Amino acid sequence: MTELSPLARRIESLLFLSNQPVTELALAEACEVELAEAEQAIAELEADLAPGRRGLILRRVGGGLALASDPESEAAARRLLSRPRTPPLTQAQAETLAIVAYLQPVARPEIARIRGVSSESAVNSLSERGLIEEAGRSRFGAAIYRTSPLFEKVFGLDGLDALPDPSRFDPTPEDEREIRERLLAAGEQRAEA
Amino acid sequence: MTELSPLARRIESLLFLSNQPVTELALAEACEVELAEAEQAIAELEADLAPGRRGLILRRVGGGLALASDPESEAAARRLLSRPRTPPLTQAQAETLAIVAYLQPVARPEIARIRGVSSESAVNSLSERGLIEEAGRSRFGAAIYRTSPLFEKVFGLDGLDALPDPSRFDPTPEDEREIRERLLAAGEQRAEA
Amino acid sequence: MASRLDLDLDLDLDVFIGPFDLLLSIVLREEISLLEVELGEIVAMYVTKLEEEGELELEVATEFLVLVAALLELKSRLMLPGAEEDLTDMEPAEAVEELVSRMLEYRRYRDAGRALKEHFESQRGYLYRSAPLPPELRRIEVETAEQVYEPEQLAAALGDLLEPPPRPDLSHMRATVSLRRRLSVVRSVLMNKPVFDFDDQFGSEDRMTQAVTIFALLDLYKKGEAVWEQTESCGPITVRRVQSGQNGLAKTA
Repeated sequence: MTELSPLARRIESLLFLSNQPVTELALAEACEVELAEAEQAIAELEADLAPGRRGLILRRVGGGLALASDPESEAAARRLLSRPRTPPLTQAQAETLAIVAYLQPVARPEIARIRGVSSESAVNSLSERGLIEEAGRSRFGAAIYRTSPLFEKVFGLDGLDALPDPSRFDPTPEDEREIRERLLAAGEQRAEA
Repeated sequence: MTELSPLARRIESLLFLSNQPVTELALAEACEVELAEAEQAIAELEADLAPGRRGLILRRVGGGLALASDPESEAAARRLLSRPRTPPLTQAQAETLAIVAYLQPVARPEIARIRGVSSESAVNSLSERGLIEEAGRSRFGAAIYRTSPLFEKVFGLDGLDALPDPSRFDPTPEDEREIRERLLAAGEQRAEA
Repeated sequence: MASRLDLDLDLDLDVFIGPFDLLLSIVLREEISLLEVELGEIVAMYVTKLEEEGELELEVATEFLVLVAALLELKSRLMLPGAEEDLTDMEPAEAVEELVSRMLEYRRYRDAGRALKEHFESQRGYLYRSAPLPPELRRIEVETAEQVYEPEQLAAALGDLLEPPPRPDLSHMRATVSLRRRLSVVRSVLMNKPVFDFDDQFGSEDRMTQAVTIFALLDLYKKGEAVWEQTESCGPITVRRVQSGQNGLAKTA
């Protein structure tokens, strides 16, 4: 059985105690060591806490480091802690969250404009789940939203840069042509019929 | 580097997620294994998480198992996480603290009698903030309190003799015993009112 | 990605009877002015249709709503005074472009939403700890602690406690008068005076006591211990003891 270096041990302790992801710099400062030294210990810990080795996994989320439990323990954990599984996102919530994530900061009316429907209930439930938060008001008094640190944590994202490239979702020229054609052609065909 | 057995990993996950000590039986049930099997995995984990090996330690406390951070990390944890709060004392806390400061050592029921109301929450928060501490038990099993060294520091007192003289609130100078009696008499009237 | 705009909705509007997508293309070709179309009615019909079919395929519904929203926006622009110039000249092709770009924009976020949803599923198994800090870390350290509180506060708090609380003000409360006690008072008066005048005996008591005394007399009458009479309204009341075994009759005004 291996032993961790004293610095890696200390860092593991700090991550265990912290409820939020901690940056490497903050870890170095708390341990009163140089950043490079901390990074080395973090690398040691990261190898030791790689997926499939222990009950804990070292993850880089929300711009910092955090300990998480192995997903394989999820069912047992829910039995022990009688924690219900967080409900999946509804399609409306997912669309709204995508708009906020990619366009942030974004005002509520803009979300409604893009989705074509008032998105109040989706915005409210995302707010309640702590995934988005108000980031002020627009000139016209509309609430402006951005994603929260919790969003990055529960989506396992190491910062917003880790979101998938939005161009991935660009409609293809075929999609575009199809929509355009359908908009006009459908009616014309019927008119002829 | 060693790997933990799947069951030991699962148990490590569960202890990580739980805020309370967990019994071996509860762990076995959550993992859906026999108690003996769980005990074996716990022994494996206990050896792996023995003091001085990692940042976490497996401890047996309060009839169960719990993960704790290595005490050696306390100073670093304090630098990273602890934002000690010194909010203004509430009236209940100030009264309770005054009773303990002037009459110490003083039993919890006596504090309640003097204040005319149950003082549990004030005692607990002063205790949690480290301003008062238990100094044993009375003959009847009640906790006896005194002020802590931290109390003297945050009140800038050079010893308990430096407490301001309360006699100016009272026309006749009295000794401590008489003050105690007067306090109790006033407290009983408060409790009746 | 297959586009699914098969909106089979038959409309029955004032200005138009037929399928929705036909209306859409007619509007786009400006054969019917949007101003004449009740969009609210279309939405209501669409919802009714979904209910009848018992299926609410959100994906289709959302696309429909995006379309209606775009139509609404076009319509509201038409209704705005002054904005007309922009739109009266708008070629059908331009209106189509407007709709197409709106639908494409929506589609982008719909797909991004789907990706996020999948990603969310893949991350749900990772659980994080959320526990309060151990007590020793929640406290100030003695070595680094500085004065933050005034000792005077403690002396003042103790002084407050030395002060007995003011007697509660009971002036708003009526003294209670006990029926039982009045009964024994009347009985003891009757022991000494078999006949007495009520006012002579109780006239100096307060109204509440007098009222309860009357109740006591009623009780004594019921028990056959006393009778009382009042010969004129508001006149004197004479109370008389009844000898045991003797049934008295009360004469009341």
